[in-house]
Amino acid sequence: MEVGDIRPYIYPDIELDREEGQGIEDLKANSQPAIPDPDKWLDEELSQNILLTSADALINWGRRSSLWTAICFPACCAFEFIAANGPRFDLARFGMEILRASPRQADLMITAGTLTWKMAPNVQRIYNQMAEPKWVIAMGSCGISGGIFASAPYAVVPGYNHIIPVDVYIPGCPPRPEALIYGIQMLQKKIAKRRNLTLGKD
Amino acid sequence: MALKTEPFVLNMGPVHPSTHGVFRMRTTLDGEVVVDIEPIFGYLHRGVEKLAEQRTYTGIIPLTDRLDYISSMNNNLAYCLAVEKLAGIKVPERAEYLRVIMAELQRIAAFLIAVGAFLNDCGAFFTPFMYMFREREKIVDLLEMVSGQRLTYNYIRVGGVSQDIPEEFLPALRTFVAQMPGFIDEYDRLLMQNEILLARAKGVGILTREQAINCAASGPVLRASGVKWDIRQADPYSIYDRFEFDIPTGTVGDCYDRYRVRVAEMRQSLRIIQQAMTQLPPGPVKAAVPHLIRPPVGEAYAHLEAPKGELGFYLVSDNSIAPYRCHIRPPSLINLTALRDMVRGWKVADLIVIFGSIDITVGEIDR
Amino acid sequence: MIANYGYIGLFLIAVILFTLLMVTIPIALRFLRIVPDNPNPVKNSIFECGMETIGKTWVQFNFHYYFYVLIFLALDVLVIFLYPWAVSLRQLGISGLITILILITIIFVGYIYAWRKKVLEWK
Amino acid sequence: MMPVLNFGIHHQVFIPAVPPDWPGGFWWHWLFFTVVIIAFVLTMVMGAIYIERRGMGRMQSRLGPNRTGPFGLLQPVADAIKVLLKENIVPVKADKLVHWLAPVVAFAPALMLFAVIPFQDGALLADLNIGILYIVAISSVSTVGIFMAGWASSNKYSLLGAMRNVAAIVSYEMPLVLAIVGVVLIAGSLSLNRIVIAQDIPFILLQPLGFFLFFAAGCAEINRSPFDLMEADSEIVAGFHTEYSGMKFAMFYLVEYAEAIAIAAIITTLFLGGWRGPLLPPWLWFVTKVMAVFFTMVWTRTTLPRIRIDQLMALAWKFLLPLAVINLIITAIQVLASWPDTLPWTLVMIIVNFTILAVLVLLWSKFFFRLGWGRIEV
Amino acid sequence: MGLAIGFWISASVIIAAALGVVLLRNIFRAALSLILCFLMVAGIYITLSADFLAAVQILVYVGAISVLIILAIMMTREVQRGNLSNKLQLPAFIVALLFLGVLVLTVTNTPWPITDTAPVVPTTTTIASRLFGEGGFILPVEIAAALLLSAILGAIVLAREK
Amino acid sequence: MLNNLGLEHYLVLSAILFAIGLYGTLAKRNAIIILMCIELMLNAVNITLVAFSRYVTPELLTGQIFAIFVIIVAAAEIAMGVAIILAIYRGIESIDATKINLMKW
Amino acid sequence: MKFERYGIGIVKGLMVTIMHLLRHPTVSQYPEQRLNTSRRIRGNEFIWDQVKCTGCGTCTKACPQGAIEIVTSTSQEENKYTVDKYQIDTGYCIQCGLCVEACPYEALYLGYAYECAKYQRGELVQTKEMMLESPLRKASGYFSPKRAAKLPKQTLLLERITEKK
Ligand code: SF4
Ligand code: SF4
Ligand code: SF4
Repeated sequence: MEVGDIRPYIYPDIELDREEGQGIEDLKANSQPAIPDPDKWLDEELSQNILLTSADALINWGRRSSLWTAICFPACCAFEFIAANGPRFDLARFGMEILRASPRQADLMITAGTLTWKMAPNVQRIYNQMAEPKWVIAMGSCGISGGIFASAPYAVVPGYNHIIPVDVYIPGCPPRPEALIYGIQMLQKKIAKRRNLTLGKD
Repeated sequence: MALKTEPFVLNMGPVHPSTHGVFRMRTTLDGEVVVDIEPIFGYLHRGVEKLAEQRTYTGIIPLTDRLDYISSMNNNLAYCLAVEKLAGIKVPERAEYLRVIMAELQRIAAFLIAVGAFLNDCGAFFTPFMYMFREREKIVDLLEMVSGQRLTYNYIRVGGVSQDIPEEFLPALRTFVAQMPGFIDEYDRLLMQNEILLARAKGVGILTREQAINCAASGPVLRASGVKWDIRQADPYSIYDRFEFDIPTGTVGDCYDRYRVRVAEMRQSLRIIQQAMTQLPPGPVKAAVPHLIRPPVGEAYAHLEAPKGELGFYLVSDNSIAPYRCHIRPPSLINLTALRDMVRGWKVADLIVIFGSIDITVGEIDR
Repeated sequence: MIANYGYIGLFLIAVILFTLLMVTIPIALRFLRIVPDNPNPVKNSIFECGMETIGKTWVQFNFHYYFYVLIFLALDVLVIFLYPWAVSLRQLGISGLITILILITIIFVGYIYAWRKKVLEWK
Repeated sequence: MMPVLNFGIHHQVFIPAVPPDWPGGFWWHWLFFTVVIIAFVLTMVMGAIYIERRGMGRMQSRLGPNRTGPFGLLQPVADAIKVLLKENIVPVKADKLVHWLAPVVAFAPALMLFAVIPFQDGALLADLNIGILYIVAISSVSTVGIFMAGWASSNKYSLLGAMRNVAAIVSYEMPLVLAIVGVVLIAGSLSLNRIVIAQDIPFILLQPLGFFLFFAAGCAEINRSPFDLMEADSEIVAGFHTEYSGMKFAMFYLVEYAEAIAIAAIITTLFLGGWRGPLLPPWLWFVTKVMAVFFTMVWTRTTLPRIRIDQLMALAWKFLLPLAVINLIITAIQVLASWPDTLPWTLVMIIVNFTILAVLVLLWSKFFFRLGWGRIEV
Repeated sequence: MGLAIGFWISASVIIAAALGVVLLRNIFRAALSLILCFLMVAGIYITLSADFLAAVQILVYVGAISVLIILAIMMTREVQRGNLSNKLQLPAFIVALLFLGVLVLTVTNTPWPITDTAPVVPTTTTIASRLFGEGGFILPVEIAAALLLSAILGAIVLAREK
Repeated sequence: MLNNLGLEHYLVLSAILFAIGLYGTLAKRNAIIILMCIELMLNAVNITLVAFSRYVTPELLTGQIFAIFVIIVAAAEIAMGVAIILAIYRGIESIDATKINLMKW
Repeated sequence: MKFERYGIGIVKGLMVTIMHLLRHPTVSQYPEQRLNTSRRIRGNEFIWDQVKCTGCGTCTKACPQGAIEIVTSTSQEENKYTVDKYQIDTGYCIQCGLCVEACPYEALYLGYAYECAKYQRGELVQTKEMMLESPLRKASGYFSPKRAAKLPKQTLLLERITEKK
């Protein structure tokens, strides 16, 4: 088809860009302290050693055996994630090969890569749009602390835990696929401890 | 058609399965047809050039690893070439050969990913990608053997390479070089003549010779348009003038040509590795370089043929331990400038394919 | 014969009940707090690659589809005749074949016209 | 047959092809088959998901799920539990009622298709004497469900996916329907059970072209690769169910596989001789054939790239449809010549038909329609 | 009995859905309501033992016509504006009501020549022989096809770019 | 009442359907809704035809064959109708029946 | 008449995939079958030799990240530094190995382990006590050929596919 000059359709969006920029600035101002790790309860649980009901066990089994991953692959760590999905390490063995492009259908966000402030609102938005229950694995030093780029604080978020709560931290730059699988197994252990039937309690 | 449909704006990315990271395209669509796109950068701007000004010359090498993270070795090499030019360091013979071997291995790995991701964008349900990843794992194994990391090698250093290769490296490399052509043939059988792939890629996203030259494209994108331009031969750096290899070129400049050129280059890289392996001399692998390099005041530009095109490092020194300015010429960014002309008037599906065929890495674009 | 349709009708009701049941189980479980339910404005907004949507979401569509549906409509009507014809072709014999050939020809004139006028092409 | 519920009209002398009363009276028959069909579809879908993930894994030189339960057999169960207990999100901007109803409307037709498919001689819910027409009609309803989903989400990706789906279904309905007519011509009946009974040799041999057309068009109708445009991951995120989560998403997932199983079952019934086969019990033959057909779909999905929307339409309109009509006419002539009577003639006709298939496909791709360039050339 | 139940269910759904078509504010929902109405008319056909016709009803109305209507809705961007009435609302209502009254009166007061003969099943072969057989409707069939052809050609000419 | 399903039932149903369609055709402004209402009326006619076929001439099926022709006409009508709507829409960017005024167009 | 583009390509591709179905998969099942990593692996933890370290601080200076925190005090009698605090934030470190290369006394090694995922961000910081070498915490052979020679040979995918299980 003949495409004429249709610039006008796009460029009124300067306003839009300005709005986005404002959103980024706001987020930056609001998220300086890190979100505390959300698993204080885990220690209590572990120390009290409460036996889970069988229904809980079943639910947890289902949830931990089919963790579908949301797409959030900003940078280099993504390739180790793909390698883990790939033919040599094969995350599919744990039923995890399904990548859902839509966060509505995903359970786990593996933050494979550097998070910049420009990207932060999007990642936060995607995290917010994921249906619960949802988990986050911070992969790589960039995900944990900003890693090699942490000393460029004007651009890089010093760790995903400033934006979204993180369940498991996997150090490495990038972590080996085995390390990632180990982290995922830690997450599975954590899920297995979860209590779901909270009727009666809060 | 005559009925005026109102184009609507759709965000592709930053979190989209096939934008190769966090690239965002604000596309204007008319139904399925792409009317216009506006690439939006900066979702991975990590301030590499700025960071480089705060680090020592050695400390920058890890940063270059993370620029185009699927061809780290080439980035390391380009940077080291620039520093060596700046400081006038002579590299030992054996190190040069090792550098060539590593760079070519990395090139194969990068092309494997490029081709795999391209085929994946065409909709081949991960299969070619998986096969190519399998072969990439083998290369990664080799590179891990010498450097200890799987992705960010930090291996090539100013004045040579960081360590000599272990003794089991060469036999493994030999096996690899012997096996690899068989696998490349297998990929060819898998999809090269597939009717659907031909329909999807042939004649799609044509970048003519003139256009390609005008927008300073380089690498396979340029060569697919029929320009025989490869810095390894046009301006031989390191020891590339000692090897014999061809420069595969395309004719039309469409997505299919870019795909074919990449596959053909893998074979050429294997040829280079073969030659380098047999000629590999003994000797030291690193020149005597002071721990903190202080190059004389001046500037230097070194470029090489990275998998994606011409990768250049421009360094300005003020005789301190950190560069005064470090500028990077990323091939992906320059190649990407052709995108808008290539996709307008095509369908959404073609947009993805064309985008995949350019083969970008966002880390390099945004830096 | 009618009994068969009785089966079908009842089956339809059963299937719809089953489906509704499947869709409503999570709602029931939500009261047991097994299924979480924490809506927030961002979660309930629209997903578009992590960005806010630009412009209207119910967009107007291009019109090429219309021609396909048009020809589909004509051919669909052809099917009304084809099936009874196919079942009893053996009884109808040659004359039936000729009738249907004429029919197909007539409809296909439209089809070929569309092909020639390039409305089957999607530019 | 015990007429518990008399439908007020005396039964005509039409003899049903099969004893519809083998599990007992009307209500028992209905109950039995309702339960059997729903259970069958659900288990087959689970099996299909398992086969797809394992098979695809192995074809990609991976393993596929093998941790959850023995050999990973419980993987679909785990998925089901998880998805069932996932939060349900309805976007504020969405049309809520339609958003809720869409999975129901999409799922019901997929299940309804199985009502007329014989699992064994006479073992079917209702032996309609317009069986095939019923299938064709019902399968066109599921478009509505998918379109509802796409529209109600008020998401551009969903809408794009839904429009693609409508376009694809509309285009491929015709080759599909015309390919069936060939079978009907030979069998002389619309009842699926009759058609199976008529298959002394599987119709794939008598109707190779019809089989080819039906397989391609069927794959396109249910959006299996290489025609899986409407949920093309790499293009439009997740297509029409981008905004669906939890159980409602699971319904669409189910529909996708249930329809694949349905198409496989229809192919089995129409072309592969349905439940007929030596040695094994008929229902086992049926299940085996269905799974074999499904495996072929997985196989093609693993290998082939995705086709583009205009190429998809062009393939339907300019390649499959004319061939379907030609096939129809040729079959009609052959039937009028009443050939498939004696064995040697049948053999001759099989060879003739395969030759026709090869010649037609070659000729057509040579002169009229070429799928092989970026833009379709005609 | 079963027939009667079927009839009453279908009839009530038909009327509700038809009312939905005219009353629902959202055009897309009105179209969905129309589809429901079509489906239920197929049910009515089945109670009249016209099984072939029921299948055709679903095939053509639900499969094709409703798709066309939905496409028309999608292409004209009038969804937002809703399903409005014009100024003639009240007169139209009165006319429709009067018409309904007259029809119902006529229908109930006319002695219809009802036969007790059982309906023909299966209908497909009978329809085939009536349509294509000796003394059948061959000519009307061809004319119908020609009508359809002219409709297609006209539609293409109308809708195509000038 | 449940058991005596007669011709009248069908005819009354069809009359109601027709009346609803008629009301919609007269009172609605959106041309697409008007088309939909016309379809409703055609369906009402079809019900009548099939009902007569069932109760008056059950062995000939003439009514059913007529119904088939009505369906064909309906298909042709909707095809043309949508084409006209699109053509009008192209001209005046609206499909409001009250605004369609051909003399000014 | 050339028979390309009549489905031949598709059939070839289909053959490739079906042959893979019969081929042995290349998967190593991680938790049970572990790959031997490279002898020079730069693992995600550090091994620090309390005896050899003189507290010179070269590693800190070499680290491009500044991930190493070292606090020393001079003890008069032995005329050397004692290391009071030596900690590395492994969540911040990028495993570049430059510190190991720089250490003039071979007192710092990268670990051989990579399974270092933690539930808490704070646990990622490795202190002096945690970095000591033990049989469970082996050091990798990065920049130390002596240690490398003792480590197991790397498993190569290259060889596994040829030997076949
Ligand atoms: S942690 Fe390292 S490998 Fe991972 S994204 Fe950051 S820089 Fe890249
Ligand atoms: S490995 Fe690199 S980043 Fe980590 S402490 Fe050593 S020098 Fe610093
Ligand atoms: S460089 Fe070595 S000796 Fe010096 S402080 Fe660091 S670890 Fe200790």
